[in-house]
Amino acid sequence: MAYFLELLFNGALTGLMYSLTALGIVLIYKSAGVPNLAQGAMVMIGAYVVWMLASMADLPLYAAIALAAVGMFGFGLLAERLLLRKMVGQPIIMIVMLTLGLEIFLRGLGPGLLGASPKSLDLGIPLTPVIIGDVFINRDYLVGGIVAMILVGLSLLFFRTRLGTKLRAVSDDHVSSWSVGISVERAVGISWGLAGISAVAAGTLWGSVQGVDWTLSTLLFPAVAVVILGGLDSIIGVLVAGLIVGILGSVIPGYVDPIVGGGTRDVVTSLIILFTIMIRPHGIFGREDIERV
Amino acid sequence: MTADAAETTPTTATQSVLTMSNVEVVYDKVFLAIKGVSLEVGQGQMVALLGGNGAGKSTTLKTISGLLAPERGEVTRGQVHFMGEDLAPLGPSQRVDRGLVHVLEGRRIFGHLTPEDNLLAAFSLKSDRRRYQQLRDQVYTYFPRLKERARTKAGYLSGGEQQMLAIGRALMTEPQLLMLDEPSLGLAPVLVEEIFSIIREINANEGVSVLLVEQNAAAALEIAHHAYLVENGHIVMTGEADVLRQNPDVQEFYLGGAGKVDYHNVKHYRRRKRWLA
Amino acid sequence: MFYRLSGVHHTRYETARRLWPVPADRWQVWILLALAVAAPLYMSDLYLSSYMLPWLVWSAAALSLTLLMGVAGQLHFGFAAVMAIGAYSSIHIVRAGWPFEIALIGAGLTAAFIGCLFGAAALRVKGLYLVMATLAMQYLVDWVIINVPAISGGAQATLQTPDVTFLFVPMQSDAALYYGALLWAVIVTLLVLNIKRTSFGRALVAVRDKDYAASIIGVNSFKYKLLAFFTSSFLGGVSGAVLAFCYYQAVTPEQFGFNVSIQLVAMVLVGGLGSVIGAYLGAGFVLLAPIFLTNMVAYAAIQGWLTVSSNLLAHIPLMAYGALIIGFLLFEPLGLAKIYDNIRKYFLVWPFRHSRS
Amino acid sequence: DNDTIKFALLQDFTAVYTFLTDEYNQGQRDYLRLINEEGGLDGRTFEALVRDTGNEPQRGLEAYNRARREGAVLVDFLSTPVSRAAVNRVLNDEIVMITALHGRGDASDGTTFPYIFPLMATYWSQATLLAEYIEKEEGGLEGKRIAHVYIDSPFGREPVPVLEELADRKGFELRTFAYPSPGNEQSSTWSDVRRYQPDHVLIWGAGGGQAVSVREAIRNGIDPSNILSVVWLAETDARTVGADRAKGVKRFEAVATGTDYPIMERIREKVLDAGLGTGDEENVGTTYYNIGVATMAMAVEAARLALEEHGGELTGEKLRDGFRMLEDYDAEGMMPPVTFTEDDHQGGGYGRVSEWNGEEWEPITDWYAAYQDIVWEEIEKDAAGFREGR
Amino acid sequence: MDTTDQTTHDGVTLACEQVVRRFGGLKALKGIDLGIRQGEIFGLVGPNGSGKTTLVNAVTGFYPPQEGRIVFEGAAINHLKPYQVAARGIARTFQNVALFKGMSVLDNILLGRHIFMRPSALASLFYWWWAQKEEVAHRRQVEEIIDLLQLESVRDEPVDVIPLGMQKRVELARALAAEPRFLILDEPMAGMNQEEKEYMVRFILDAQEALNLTILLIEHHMDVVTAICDRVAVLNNGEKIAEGTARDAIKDPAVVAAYIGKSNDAA
Ligand SMILES: Nc1ncnc2c1ncn2[C@@H]1O[C@H](COP(=O)(O)OP(=O)(O)OP(=O)(O)O)[C@@H](O)[C@H]1O
Ligand SMILES: Nc1ncnc2c1ncn2[C@@H]1O[C@H](COP(=O)(O)OP(=O)(O)OP(=O)(O)O)[C@@H](O)[C@H]1O
Ligand SMILES: CC(C)C[C@H](N)C(=O)O
Ligand SMILES: [Mg+2]
Ligand SMILES: [Mg+2]
Repeated sequence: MAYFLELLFNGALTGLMYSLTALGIVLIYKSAGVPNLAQGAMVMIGAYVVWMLASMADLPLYAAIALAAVGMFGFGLLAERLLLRKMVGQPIIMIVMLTLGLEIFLRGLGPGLLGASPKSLDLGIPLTPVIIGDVFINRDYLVGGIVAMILVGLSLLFFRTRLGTKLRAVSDDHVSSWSVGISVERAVGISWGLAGISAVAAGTLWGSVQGVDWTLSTLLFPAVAVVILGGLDSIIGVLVAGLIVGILGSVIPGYVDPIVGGGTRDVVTSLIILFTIMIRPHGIFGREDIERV
Repeated sequence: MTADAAETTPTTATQSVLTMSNVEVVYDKVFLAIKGVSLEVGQGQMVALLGGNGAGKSTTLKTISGLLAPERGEVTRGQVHFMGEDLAPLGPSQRVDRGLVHVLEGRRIFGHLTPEDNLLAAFSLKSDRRRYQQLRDQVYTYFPRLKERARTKAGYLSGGEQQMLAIGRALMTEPQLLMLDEPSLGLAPVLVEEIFSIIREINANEGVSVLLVEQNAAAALEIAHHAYLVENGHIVMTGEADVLRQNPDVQEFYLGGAGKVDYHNVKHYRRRKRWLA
Repeated sequence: MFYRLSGVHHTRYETARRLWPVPADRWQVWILLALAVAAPLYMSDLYLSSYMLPWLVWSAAALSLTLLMGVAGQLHFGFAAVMAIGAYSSIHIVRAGWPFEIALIGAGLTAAFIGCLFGAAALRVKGLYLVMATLAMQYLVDWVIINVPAISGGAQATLQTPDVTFLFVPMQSDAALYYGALLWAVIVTLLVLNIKRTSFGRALVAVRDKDYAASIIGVNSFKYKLLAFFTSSFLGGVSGAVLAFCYYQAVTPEQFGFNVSIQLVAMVLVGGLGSVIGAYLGAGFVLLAPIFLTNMVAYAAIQGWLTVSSNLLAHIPLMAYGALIIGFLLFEPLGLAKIYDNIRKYFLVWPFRHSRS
Repeated sequence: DNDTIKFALLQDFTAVYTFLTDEYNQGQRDYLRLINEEGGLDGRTFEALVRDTGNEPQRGLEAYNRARREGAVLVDFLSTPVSRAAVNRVLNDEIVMITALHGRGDASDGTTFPYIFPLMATYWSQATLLAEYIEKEEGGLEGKRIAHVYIDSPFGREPVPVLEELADRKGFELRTFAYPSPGNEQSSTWSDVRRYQPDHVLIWGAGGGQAVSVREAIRNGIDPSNILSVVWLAETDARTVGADRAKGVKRFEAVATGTDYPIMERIREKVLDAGLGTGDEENVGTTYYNIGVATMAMAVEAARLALEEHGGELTGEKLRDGFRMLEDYDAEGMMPPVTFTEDDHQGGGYGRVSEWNGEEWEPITDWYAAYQDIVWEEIEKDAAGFREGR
Repeated sequence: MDTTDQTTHDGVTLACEQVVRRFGGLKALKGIDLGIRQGEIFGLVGPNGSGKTTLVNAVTGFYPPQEGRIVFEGAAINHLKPYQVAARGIARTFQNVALFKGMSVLDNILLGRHIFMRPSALASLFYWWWAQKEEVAHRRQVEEIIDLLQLESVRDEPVDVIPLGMQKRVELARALAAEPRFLILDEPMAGMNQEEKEYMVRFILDAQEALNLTILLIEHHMDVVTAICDRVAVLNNGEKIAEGTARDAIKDPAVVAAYIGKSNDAA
C-alpha cells in the first residue's frame, strides 16, 4: 500500500513537472493554433539561459531566473515575428515541421554556444525526501508541482481577461480576428512569450534534477501526452492530464516493469496518446472541432 | 454597357470617407483579379457593389480592409484613402482602429466562443468597460435574438444568427465605414429582409457609411444610394441606385427583367448539343 | 528554347494522359535514367556508395511516404518504424533460410500489416492528431524492437545482413548493390506516378481533400485510407529492407529512430508534398545537407577561416540545417519541386512571363 | 603525402554522446598535437580528421568512406550504432577501428574481428570488476542483494548475462531495474529499488540520467558508498548531484583522472602553454579528456611499433599488427598495462574503482581485472553469432 | 394537401417515414414524413436551421436517423454508409462547395465516376496493360458532361481558382457523372446573381431531361423554387409545416410567418 501511495504521489508530482512543459504548448496552441513541437527545445534553452546568467554572469540564482524569464518572453516575441507571421494559412503539417526545424536549430544553438557537456544548476533543494508514513516524497518534484499549479492558475486567470478573450478569438480564425481589429501578430507573440516564461520554469526545475544539456528537449514527449490527453487548448486540462499521465506513468511501470523487465513508462505514455486519440481525439477538456457537412 | 463610366470618378456633394483610385490586385503573383478599380463612398452614404461571380467584389473589400496578404494577394497599383489617409502602410487591425470594418463573406464568426465573447473580442482594449456595455446593449437592441443565444457556442447558431453576430461584432469596433460582403448569402427570405432593414437602420440612425457587396441586386439597389457594377475586375457602370434600377442591362442581368422570369424558357446562351446520344 | 508547348497537340486521350506529355520532359527522364544506369562506369566508389546509393533508397522511402502524406493526406510521423519493421523482417526471413526475393516481399507485407494496424487505430482522426498517434506508434515499435532481443539481435543489438543473391546476382559488389537500389527506386517511382494519374490515386486525393464529399461519390474513405496505409507501408517496408541489405549491411535500432522519421517527413516537405520529383530532391537535400554542411564547416575551420571551439564548430551545421528547413517552409512552402517547377514553367512559357492573367 | 598519418575521429558531437565527446575528442587531439610538437614519428606527423556524425549511421558511413579515401588508417566513431554499422566495411577495407567503451563488446575477439579494437574493458568486464570489488570489500558475495539499475537500452542490458552468471556462481541475489531513456525521470523505478533493500546498486546509464540515478538512490536511503557506476560518471555528474552529497559514490575507471602524469605534464608544457590546445583548458584532466588521451596514446604507440617492424607507409594492416605488438603498455602510468594479442583485442579488461571525495574522483583500488573467464564466454558466444550471421 | 398517403402512393421513389435526428440535446428533425415521386423536382424550403440540410444528410447516410425509416426505390437505406448510398444511385451537391481542391476540374468530374471503376495500386503499376483502357473510356463519358454544362474552358484549371459559380457547376457535373437516378441539390444558387441563376436553372432542367432524374432541391430563392418545383415541402424547427405546390405553400400563413416574411411576395 505504501508502495502504491508512493508511486501515486511521486507520479502525480512528476506529472505536474511534465505539465510545466505542456503548459507552454497549450498556451501557444490556444491562441495561435500552432502545435509547438519546439517547446522541449525551448525548455532546454530556458535552462541554458538560467545557467549562463547564474554561473557565467555570476548573478544570484533567483535574479538569473527572473532575467531569463524576461529574455525568453522576448524570444517568444521574436519567434512570432520571424517565423510564425509568415506561416498564417499554411497547412498544419508545414507548421508542425516549422516548429521541428526550430527545435533542430535550438538544439544546435544552446549546446553550440554554451557547451554540450552537461552543466549543473543547483537550486539548493535538499535531497532528503519528505517522509509521510512509509512514503518518500521527492522534494524537487514537490517544488515543481507547486510551481506548475501556480503557473496554471495564473494562465487560467489570464484567459479570463479581455486580452485573453482576444487570444482565444485569434486561435479560432486569424483572418476574421484581423477583420475586427485584433492584432493577431501581437496576440500570437504574447502567447509565444508566455510559453517562453513557462519554459524557463520547466528548464530550471528539470535542469536542477538532471543537469542542463540537450536531453532536456526530450521532455517534449511526455508533454505531448499531457496535452493530447488534456486537450490541446485546455489549460485546466494541462493540470488534470498531467496528474493522470504522471500517475499512470508511475503506477503502471511500478507494477509492470518488474514483470516485463523493461522501462514501460514510455509505453504507457504512448498508449495514453494512442487511446486518447482513438476514443476522444480532442482530449478530456479540449474543444471539439465544429465540423458540418 | 459603358465602360468609360469607370474612368470618371463619381462626385458627390457630401465629403467622402473612402476613395479608391485605380487599384490593381494580383493573387499569387500571377493572377490579376481587379484591374484598375476606382470608387468612392461619401459620408453617411450607403454604396452597393454589384457584380457576377468572381467579378472581384470581395477582392475589392479585402483590398480596403487589408486582408489580401493571408490569401497571397498584393496591391500592385493604385491607392486607397480613408478619411484622407493613405491606407497602404497600415495593417488590418490598424485600419479597424481608424474606423473601418469588414464583415467577411461567409460570416466567419468565432465558432468556439459564445456570441457574447465574440462581441467582447471585437471590442478595443483601449476603451473602458462601460463603453463596452453600451455598445453591446446597442447590438442587442438591433439583434434581440443574439441576446437570447448569448451563452451558446456561436458555431451552433443558425446561418441567419451568425450573420447577425458578424454584423454586431463589426459594430463593436465603432466603425465609420461598415463593409458588408454578401450579408444575405444563404439566408431565408424573411431573414434577408430583416438584415437589410437593420443595415438601413444602422446607416440611417448612426450615420455609419456602408459599402455593401450583394448578389441580391434588387434588395441592394432598394436600400443603397449609389451603386457600382463590377465585371471581370473592372467597374463597368456606376450611378445613383434609382437610375441604375431603370437601366435595361441591369434589369436583364441583375434584376431578372421587368416582370417575373419564366425559368422554363430562359435563353440558351449557347447552342445546346444533345448528349448521351 | 528546348521546352516547347506549341506544336505539341494531343489528339487522343491516351497521349494527353501520358506520364510526361511534354517531349522535353520525356527526354530529360530518359537521359537521367541512362546516366543513372551508367553511373558505376563513371562514378567513383565514394560517390556511388556514399551518395548515389543511399540517395536512391531514401528517395524510394520518401516516395512511399509522400504517397501517404502528399497524395492520401495521412500524416505519418512514425515512418521510420515502418521501415524498421521491413528491415528486421527481411533479415529474419533470410536467416530462416528463405530466398532474398521472398524476404523482400515478406518485409513489405509485415510492414504493411503492422502499418495498417496502426493506421486503423488512427483512422478516425486527421491532421495533428494523426501526427501524434503515429509518433506514439514510433515509440511503441522502437520499444518492442529494443526490448525483444530475439528481434534486435541479442546483447549486441545488431544484426548483420547475410550475403544474398537477387535474381541470381550476388549482392556483394558496389555495382550490384547500387543496381538493386536503382531498380527499387525506379519501381517505386513508376508506381507512384501511375497511382497519381489513375482512379486509385484520384480516390486517395479525394479522401484527403474532403472525405465526406468523397464518400458521397462512392469512395469508401475508410477503405481507401487503409489502402493508402497498406500500400505506403508496404513500399516503406521494402525500402527499409533494401536500405539494410544494400546500404547499411547491418541493422541496429538507432538506424530507424524517431529522428529518422522526422527526417523522412522533412524530405517529403522540403521536396514538396505529394511530388515525385520533390521526393528525390527532398531526400537529396535532407541526406546531403548535414553532410555537406559538416564538411564545409570543417574545411573552413581547417583553412583557418573559422576559428571557434570544436564544440561550436560541430553545432553550426545543426543550426544551419534547422535554419534551412525553416527557410524552405517560409520562403517556398511548396518545396524544391515548386522551385523546379517554376524554372520549368519559365522555360515553358518563354519568352513570356506569366502563364495566366 | 605519406609523411602524415591520418586518424579519423568521426564522432557524435551533437546527439546522444555529447556528454563526453567534447572532452574526449579534445584529449585525443591534444595528444596528437603533443606528438607532432615532439617531432612526430620519425618525422611523420599525425593528422586528426574530425567530423560530427550526430550519432547517425548514415552520416557516419559517409564520413568514413570519405576519410578512407583521404588515407585514414584508423577510425574512431565513439558511437555504438555507427560503429556497429561500420563493422563489415572496416573488416573489408582493412582499416583499424577503435571502439573504446562503445561498440560491440564481442569485438574483443581478435580472430573474428581482426581490425576492431575495443582497447579498454568492455561493459562485461566493468560489471565483473565492480562485482569483484564488492566481493573483496564485503568479504564475499554470498547472500548479498545487488540491484542493477539500468537505462532501458541494449547498452543498459548488456552486463545482465554476466551478472547473472556471477550470481549463480557466487550465490548472490541479483535484481534488475530498468528506467526509460534518457533517464531524466526515474522515481518509480527507485521506489521499487528501495523496497528491494539492496546491499549495493550498480547504476548503468549515461549522461544526465546518471546524476538522476545517484540523486534518486540517495533520496531513497541508499548509502552513497554502496552506489557503483559504470564508467560513465564524471565530475559534472557529481556536481549535478551536489559535490558534497555525492561523496562516497563509486565508479569504474578505465583511465586515471587528473593531470599528475608525465603525458599530461608534457601536454601542459608543449601544447597548452604554447597556446596550441584544441579546447577549453578547464577540461584538461577530466575523466573523459584523459580517456581520449589514452586512446591516442595507444594508437600512436601502435603506429610506432608498426613502423619499426614494417617500415614504409603505414597501412591499416600494419597498424593492426602494431596494436597487437603492444605489451603492458600503460601510457606512462595513466592507465592499466594493456596487452593486445591476435585473440584478445580488449587488452585484458583492466580497470579500477574510484570514489568521489567531494572534489574529485579518487582511486581506491589498483588496476585489476576480474572474472575474465565469464567475460570471454560472453565474447565467444556473441562472436560466434556474428560469424554465423555472415 | 394530402400528405399522409403520398408515401404509399405509387411512383414514390424516395420516402422518409418519421425521421428523427438529434444532436446532443437538440432535436434537429422531429419525425419527418416525405414522399418524392419519380421524375419530379421537389423543393425543400424553410428557415435557416430548420433541418433541411440535416434531412439530406440523413438520406445520404452522413447523419443516419436515430428513428424512422428512409426508403429508396423500395429498399430501406437509412442504415447505409454514404458511399453505399452513392452506389444505389443517389447523388448530391453540398451547401458549401465541396470540391477536391488539389485537382483539376476534369479530375473532379472523373471522380464522379468512381463507382464504375475498379481502382487498385497494382493495376496502376502496370498502367499500360490494365488501367489505361478504363481511364480513356471514362474520359469519354466525362467529356459529354463537360459539354452539357459548358465547362470546356476550365477543364484543366485547378478547381480552387475558378469562380464560385463555376465551382457549383463543377459540383453538379461531378454528381451527374455518377449517372444517378436521384439528385439532391443543396442551395445550388446561393450567392449567384440573376444571370447566373438562370444558367443554373437551365443546367438543372437540361440534366433532368437528359438523364430522367428525380431532383430534391433546397433553395432560398423562392422565385426559382416556385418556377421549377413540381411540389415543395416547408420545414420549420425540424417539423414539416406545409407541403404541396409551391404556390399554395407560400401562401400558407404559417409559412409566411416563419419563412417568407410579410412584404415578400416572391411568387
Ligand atoms: N486567394 C485567391 N487566389 C487566387 N485567385 C483568387 C483568390 N481569391 C479570389 N481569386 C480570384 O479572383 C477573382 C475575383 O474574386 P473575388 O472573390 O473578388 O470575386 P467576387 O466578386 O467576390 O465573387 P463571388 O461573388 O463569387 O464572391 C476570381 O476570379 C477568383 O477566382
Ligand atoms: N453536426 C452538427 N452538430 C450539432 N448540431 C447540428 C449539426 N448539424 C446541424 N446541426 C443543427 O441542426 C439544426 C438544423 O441544421 P440544418 O443545417 O439542417 O439547417 P438548414 O435547414 O439546412 O439551414 P440553412 O438554410 O441555414 O442551411 C441547426 O440548429 C443546426 O445548428
Ligand atoms: C551513451 C552511451 C555511452 C551508451 C552506450 N555506449 C550505448 O551503446 O548506447
Ligand atoms: Mg465574393
Ligand atoms: Mg442547409
